Amino acid sequence: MQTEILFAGFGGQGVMFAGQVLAYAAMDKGKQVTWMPSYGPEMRGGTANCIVVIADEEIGSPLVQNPPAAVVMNLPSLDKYEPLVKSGGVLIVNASMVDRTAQRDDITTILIPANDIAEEIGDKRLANMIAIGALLGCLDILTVKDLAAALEAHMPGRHKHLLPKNFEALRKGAEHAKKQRSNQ
Amino acid sequence: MQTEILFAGFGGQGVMFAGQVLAYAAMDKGKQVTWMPSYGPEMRGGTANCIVVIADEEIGSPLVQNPPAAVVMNLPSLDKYEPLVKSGGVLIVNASMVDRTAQRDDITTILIPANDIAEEIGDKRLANMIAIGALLGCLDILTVKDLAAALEAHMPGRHKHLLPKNFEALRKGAEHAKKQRSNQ
Amino acid sequence: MPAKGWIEVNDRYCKGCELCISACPPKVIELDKERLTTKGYYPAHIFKDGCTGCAICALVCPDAAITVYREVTKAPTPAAA
Amino acid sequence: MPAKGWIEVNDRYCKGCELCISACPPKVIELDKERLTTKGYYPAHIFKDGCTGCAICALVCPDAAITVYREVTKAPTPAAA
Amino acid sequence: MPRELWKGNEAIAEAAVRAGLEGYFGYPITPQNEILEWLSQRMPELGRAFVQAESELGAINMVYGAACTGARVMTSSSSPGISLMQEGISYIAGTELPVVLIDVMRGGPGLGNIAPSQGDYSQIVHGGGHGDYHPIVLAPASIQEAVDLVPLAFDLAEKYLNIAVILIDGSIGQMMEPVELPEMRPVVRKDYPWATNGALGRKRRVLSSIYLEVSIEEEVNLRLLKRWEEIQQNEVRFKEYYLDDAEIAVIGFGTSGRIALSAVRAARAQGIKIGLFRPISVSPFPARQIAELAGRVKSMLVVEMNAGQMLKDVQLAVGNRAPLEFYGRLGGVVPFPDEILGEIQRIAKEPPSLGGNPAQRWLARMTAPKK
Amino acid sequence: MPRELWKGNEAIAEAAVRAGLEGYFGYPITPQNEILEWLSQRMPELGRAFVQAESELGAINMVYGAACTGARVMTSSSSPGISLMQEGISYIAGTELPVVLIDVMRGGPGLGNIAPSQGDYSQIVHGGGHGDYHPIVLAPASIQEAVDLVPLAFDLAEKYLNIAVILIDGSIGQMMEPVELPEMRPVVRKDYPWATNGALGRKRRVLSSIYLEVSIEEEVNLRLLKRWEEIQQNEVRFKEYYLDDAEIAVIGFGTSGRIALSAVRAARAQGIKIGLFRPISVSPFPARQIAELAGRVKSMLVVEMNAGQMLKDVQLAVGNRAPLEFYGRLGGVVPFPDEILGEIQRIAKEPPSLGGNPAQRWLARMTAPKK
Amino acid sequence: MSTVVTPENLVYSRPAAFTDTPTHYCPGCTHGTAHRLIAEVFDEMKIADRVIGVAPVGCAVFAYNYMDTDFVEAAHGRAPAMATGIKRVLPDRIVFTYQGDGDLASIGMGEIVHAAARGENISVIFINNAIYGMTGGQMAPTTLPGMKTTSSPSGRDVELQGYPIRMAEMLATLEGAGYVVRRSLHDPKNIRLSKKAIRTAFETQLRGLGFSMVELLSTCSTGWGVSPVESLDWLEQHMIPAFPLGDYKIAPSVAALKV
Amino acid sequence: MSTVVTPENLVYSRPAAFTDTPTHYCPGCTHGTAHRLIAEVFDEMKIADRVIGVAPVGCAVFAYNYMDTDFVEAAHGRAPAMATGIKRVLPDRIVFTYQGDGDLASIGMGEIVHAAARGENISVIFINNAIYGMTGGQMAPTTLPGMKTTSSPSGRDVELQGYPIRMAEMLATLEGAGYVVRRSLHDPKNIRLSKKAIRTAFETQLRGLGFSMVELLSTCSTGWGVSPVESLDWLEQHMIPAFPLGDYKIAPSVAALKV
Ligand SMILES: Cc1ncc(C[n+]2csc(CCOP(=O)(O)OP(=O)(O)O)c2C)c(N)n1
Ligand SMILES: Cc1ncc(C[n+]2csc(CCOP(=O)(O)OP(=O)(O)O)c2C)c(N)n1
Ligand code: SF4
Ligand code: SF4
Ligand code: SF4
Ligand code: SF4
Ligand code: SF4
Ligand code: SF4
Ligand SMILES: [Mg+2]
Ligand SMILES: [Mg+2]
Repeated sequence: MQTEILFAGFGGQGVMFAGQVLAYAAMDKGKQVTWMPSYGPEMRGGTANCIVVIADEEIGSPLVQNPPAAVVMNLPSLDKYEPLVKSGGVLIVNASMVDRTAQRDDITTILIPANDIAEEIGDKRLANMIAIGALLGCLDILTVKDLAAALEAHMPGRHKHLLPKNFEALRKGAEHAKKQRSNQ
Repeated sequence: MQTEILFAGFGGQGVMFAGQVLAYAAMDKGKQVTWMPSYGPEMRGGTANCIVVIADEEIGSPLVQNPPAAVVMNLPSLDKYEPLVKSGGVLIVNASMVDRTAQRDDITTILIPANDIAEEIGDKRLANMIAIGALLGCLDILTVKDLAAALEAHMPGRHKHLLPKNFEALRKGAEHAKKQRSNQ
Repeated sequence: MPAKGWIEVNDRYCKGCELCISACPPKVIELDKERLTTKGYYPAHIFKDGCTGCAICALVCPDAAITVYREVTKAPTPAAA
Repeated sequence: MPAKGWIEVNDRYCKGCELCISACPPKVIELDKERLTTKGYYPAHIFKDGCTGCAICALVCPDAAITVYREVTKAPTPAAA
Repeated sequence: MPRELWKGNEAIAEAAVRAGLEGYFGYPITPQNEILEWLSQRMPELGRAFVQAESELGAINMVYGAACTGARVMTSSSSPGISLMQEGISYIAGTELPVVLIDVMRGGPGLGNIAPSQGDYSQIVHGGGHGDYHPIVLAPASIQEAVDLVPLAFDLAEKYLNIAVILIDGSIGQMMEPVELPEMRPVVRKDYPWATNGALGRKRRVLSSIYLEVSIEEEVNLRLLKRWEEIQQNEVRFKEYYLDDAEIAVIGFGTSGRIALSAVRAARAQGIKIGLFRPISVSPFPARQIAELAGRVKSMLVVEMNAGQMLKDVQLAVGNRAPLEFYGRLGGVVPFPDEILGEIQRIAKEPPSLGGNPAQRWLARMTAPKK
Repeated sequence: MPRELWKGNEAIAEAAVRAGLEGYFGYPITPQNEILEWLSQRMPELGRAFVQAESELGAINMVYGAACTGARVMTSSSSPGISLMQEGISYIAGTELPVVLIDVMRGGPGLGNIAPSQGDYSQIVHGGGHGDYHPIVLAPASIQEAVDLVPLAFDLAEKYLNIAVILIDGSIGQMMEPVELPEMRPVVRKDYPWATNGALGRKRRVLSSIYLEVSIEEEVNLRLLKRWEEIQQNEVRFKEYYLDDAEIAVIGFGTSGRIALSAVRAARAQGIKIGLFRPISVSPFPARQIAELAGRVKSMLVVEMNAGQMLKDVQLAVGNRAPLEFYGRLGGVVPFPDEILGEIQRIAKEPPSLGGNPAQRWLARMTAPKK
Repeated sequence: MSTVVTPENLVYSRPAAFTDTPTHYCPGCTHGTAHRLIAEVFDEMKIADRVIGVAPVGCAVFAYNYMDTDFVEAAHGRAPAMATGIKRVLPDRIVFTYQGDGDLASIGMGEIVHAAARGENISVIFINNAIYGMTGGQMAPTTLPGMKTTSSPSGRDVELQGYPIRMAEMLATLEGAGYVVRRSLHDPKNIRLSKKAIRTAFETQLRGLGFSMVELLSTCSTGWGVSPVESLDWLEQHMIPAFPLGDYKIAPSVAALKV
Repeated sequence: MSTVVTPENLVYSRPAAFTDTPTHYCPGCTHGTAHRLIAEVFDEMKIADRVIGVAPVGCAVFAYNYMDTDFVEAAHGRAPAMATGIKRVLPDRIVFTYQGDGDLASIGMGEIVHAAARGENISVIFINNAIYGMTGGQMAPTTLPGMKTTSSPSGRDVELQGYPIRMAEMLATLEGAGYVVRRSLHDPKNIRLSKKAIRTAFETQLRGLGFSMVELLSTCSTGWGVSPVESLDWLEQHMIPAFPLGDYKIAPSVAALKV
């Protein structure tokens, strides 16, 4: 069993960290995992992305052309990656930063106003956690609990006080996704 | 037909120039020729040598292990090159700088006091020309006349006044060699 | 009486760095938080009267995003000596 | 009275460069044209009296070929103050 | 040691620290900066030597000097920086010193880009510097493998007085994987009989790569070649996947090897009898093993992130034992498993025949006008 | 022009002048100093550019800059200096510029010595710099041939926007032979559509080797490879001697080729049916011709002044069409014809069989205890 | 107010020698300011047509996208050598290099010193931002003592990592240098002085008066970890004391120029 | 007179730290003098046992044959980098480089400047003979204006080939440099001063006071085409005016040393 998840957005939206948290959670559950970033001399205004591969056996390619799951946090990323999601896959879209709906009908799309929910929780940097929560609500690889445990285990000590809000963000994201799916 | 001649001596004894003059003469006679120097960061006190190959057709190796002719201007060169001369070959030894006779009996050896004869002529730098003269006295490749013509054609203008003494040196060397050979 | 001036900020170039804002002597520039440029920046704009057309903003702008205008005032006829 | 000195030149090292000759204050060194070193140089040697053992020759010799000796003279008893 | 998620570059740097690295000298260049940055923190805090050199020339010559003392030393760089090190590498080889070098390859030629590539294979394996010498070159395909090979690289370098290179590309340097790092080994300054570390009573020593007397230089060269023969006998490393009953063998090293693995699995799932041979030591090259393999399979496919640099070594090993095909991506493009799968399917459908030039056929396919 | 006795290095320098050389940038290194020295006189007196650079890095990058303007430019060096130029060479290749480089090889690795050698074959032919690129490499065996190849090198470099290298060794650089130099060609600054020589009214131009977008970098790479294919088709050069009825073929380039010629003649004199194939362009390599030749002869002997660097290219070309033997001398040792004759006699007596590793057999012979 | 916006009233607009490509620099990065000043000088001197620029490897690697002149891209540090090659075969063109502190003062030390020593008739614009911007903020040869960078995480320790190099002072010791000054880009007055210096450098070249270099103190808010506006203050407070502004070498022939 | 030859009367003999190998230098070449002085200083300081020398590529390539200490042979110009590597892993050894003007001031410019800037605790003996001795007398970065060499056959033309570089002056601008002086080897007085400077350089290193360099003006009778004795005069008359002798940088801590 192998799943690949792509995260993409502006630098500063926390997509790299989101991917890493997912990778930690997978590792802690005894899975094989790779986290592969885009890297480059991209200055402000550039987009960033990473791909996480989670598997039961030794992972071959850390990159895939058509991931079955993608989280896109802004419009350029939606434009670029929507066409690439594998048929039957999942696409999480940060509706707060995107003014159009998705175009594919062969994949499950969740539009979630991640920034707005994050502001509600009281920390706008949490949009990435909300998006991951939504992702987990649609994928059977890991649970929100696994993610929360990974956050707890790997977040540097000085940030530990932020954990409760992170948990809340994950939960809200997952709930939102479930609700939206059941409406579809 | 191909002949190889080795010239060896101290830096400053004019062995490189001697080889070059021979090469010029060969070229002017329409022969194929190569002149190959030893080269290196040799400081004062080092030895220098060059090998001239004269042939009728395109020359392969510009180096040979056992030249049929050698001109050695000092003792270290005699020690080093005497054993290498091809059986039946010719060895010209500058007797002014060497206090022993040659050891091989399968080659023709000419002992010629080149420095002394040069001083007689009045220019001690001419030892090399005397040695070449001796060489030509023993080899049938080129004549003293050919050499003289080459000197005349290729010596830089400002040195032209030295020509007569050079001619004399060549001649004396050749005579000496002939005499010595007829005595052998 | 200060010269009357005006600036135009080109969204294509402006990156919202605020150098012009901090350098403008009469402090008539601010970031326009209502708009995002295509690169995702809040661009600078002039938001109140008082621009003298001194061009200091343009001088400090690293992105050559600013065009400056100043009303051509006739030089006052020199007082009789 | 000048100190009495002497030098020895080691043929193994001397290259006949003449730097010692030109530096020696009393000019007591010359090249020995009678001999050639194994490397083919005429070595320097002391050829007349007058060496003071000042060691200037050794100081300038690039090949550390020179050994210098100077007679140890008792320091004259200082004149009573 | 528990597994932790590590970035490739940082894991390699920490593995070197734990292997007893005594001195690191390097110059920033993407995509290997994290090695230098990690060590800029770790080495001084452990009281070991770290210098950000003025350039790659400085770095390789600092490593050269430090290696002369018998210390365990390393430098790292990426393609253009490696080119600048070629003179120094040749000197180190000529002086017979143990040095570890990490090359995190990027797209070229020239300034190129910083994307993953395998375009340095030839300059690393076949001697980008002057003269005859052979570095030991280990090409891991995962971060764990890289971490395991780092101490080995030091050990081999010191055993054979040879340069040992860890050859990876930007993707291995930049990605993260769970890794178990080795325990910290103590630093032991070995008392080599050749090290120039101050005479302190013993006879003085000299280390140099100059041999003006050509016969002696030839002897040195022959000694290096004999040693290289020994290395070729003892130090070949590789990994095989699904080759037992394979009719097609894919050969790829490092990242292209692991991407090929995905393609091989997908092909197996489609019933194609295929396996993967992944050289770990690309120098010494597993020529004998590949030759044997060639005798067992119907065809072979070499996959690289360059224009077929390792392909030549495979061709030399295979001769005409099996037909060969090639697939490469260039200039920083990383192939997807699907592309390789496509090649596999093509080969499975129309088995290639012996002969011809696989790189030429590939180039024709790559540059054929798109339909 | 009448024949004159010329020293190789000086003849090459003068040939470049007559070929319209507009700028030379170099740094002293034995055994190629006479090239720089000759041009230090000639270029200024003709009002052309000459700079003794601060280093080989400076030199190759000066040449790089000057080439950008469309001027006919050249540098020269010897092995360690060539290693230092590898980054620049890769940049020039990536920027697709015409540059001529003379490499007068000496013994290595490392500081080595200044004696003649062919130890740079791999670094020159197979890319000592990073990334995929191929220089055109011409290896003359005599001074006349060198002089004739110099203008050709410029023409090819400019035709294909490629680096062209004249690869010789110290002996060709230092020896004298009668030479007929070409007439002086006028300097013509071509108006290339890519040259950055100041816009002067036209649209500005940029020359660079950076392509951050990997797909574009891949296109550049593919373009270079296509062009290389064209060069391989059009620009192979070689010379054959006594091959018509030969049963043994000797292959050697440059000085080892001409030494082999003497051995071949001596062997013919002994009735051995033998000939010589001498690649003149070692890159593009005359692989097809050698493959054909392999089909005609009973065995082949490769001779080099290195440990078998060209041998690999021969092996690739020959496959198992003919048994191969190798003879090399290393580190500045120049083989005598007699040694090669000995090898020929050995082969003539006991014809080798297919397979095995010729370099390994050679090494065993070289290091066998002397009886 | 926009009645003022008429062609006659135009006081400042983007220089003609600037292309219309937005730069890739971070917001507030004074690399942009330096570029603009160079373009303005080209406009004033009407020389863009004859200029060949040499871009460095560093954040300014794409400088060639922004100035409307011929351009080449050098290897890291080798811009002065490349410029030498160009100038020697095209002596009547205007050749300049644009280099960062890593490029010019670290890996390219040999090339810049020798270009200056040769009195190579080129102009060098040297952007000293005390850091390696492009590669992610490592220590530069000009990094200040105690300054934290990604390769001096505890602050530059002068005992282990040495002292900042003052290039203008160093190159001023060379006879071949005609014009060597240091300016700063942190405020309007200094920006004006910088421009004047850039102009003088190109005038020096135009008249064949030898090597010219303008060292410009420049910000790197990303590398320094402060906001663009703060970076100006940081420059003034920390960099200027370590790198005093001033004229380090003005050959008499250059001093005689009226700019 | 040879009665004077007794052990008690011995005033000067070959230093112990000198091997008994005759040098390969040309007659009168003051490379030999410099070697001898270094060996004498090792004897005086009793440090030969702890010294690791770094030989250059240049006429002094075989320096390691003559001084009785551990030695390594660097690539052309890279001796300071190699010395840095050694010193960093063996900080309690005495590490020095011995370099010619081509080696140090041309190809090795980057390495020497950065070793000085880092305040690398090594000593550098820099032999300035205004020429490339080893490769046959080409122009060096220190070749005098108008001076003929094999690569400036009409004399160094400063317009095309630039001006000599004064390394001591240049390196003195660097904070990391503890001791930088220029001396000459052309007469007894200056040879004595040279030795004292060499001693001070090694004392500087021994006490960890930073980078030290002694530039020594040296003859090359072969390259200059004059006799050994004439070369001393040539040095005095031509080189000293271009390369003034003196102390260019003496850090206060070094000034406090009593040598
Ligand atoms: C040979 C080589 N070494 C290293 C690099 C990586 N590199 C690119 S830019 C740079 C330094 C940039 O710093 P600086 O010159 O100060 O320019 P800035 O980005 O600060 O403007 C380095 C080390 C390279 N491209 N090539
Ligand atoms: C990379 C490289 N480039 C060039 C050379 C050739 N080379 C050897 S010594 C030397 C210069 C010697 O001059 P200098 O350093 O002044 O020493 P000197 O012989 O005058 O004492 C050169 C250019 C080399 N060995 N390696
Ligand atoms: S022109 Fe002067 S006053 Fe007007 S906005 Fe710009 S800085 Fe302010
Ligand atoms: S200085 Fe320029 S880029 Fe910065 S905010 Fe003002 S207009 Fe925008
Ligand atoms: S100075 Fe030394 S080498 Fe020179 S002549 Fe005198 S003793 Fe001999
Ligand atoms: S010791 Fe003094 S006096 Fe005696 S030979 Fe030497 S220099 Fe002359
Ligand atoms: S990293 Fe620094 S120097 Fe580079 S663009 Fe950003 S602010 Fe400017
Ligand atoms: S060439 Fe010059 S520097 Fe070299 S040994 Fe001879 S005199 Fe000394
Ligand atoms: Mg910088
Ligand atoms: Mg010198």
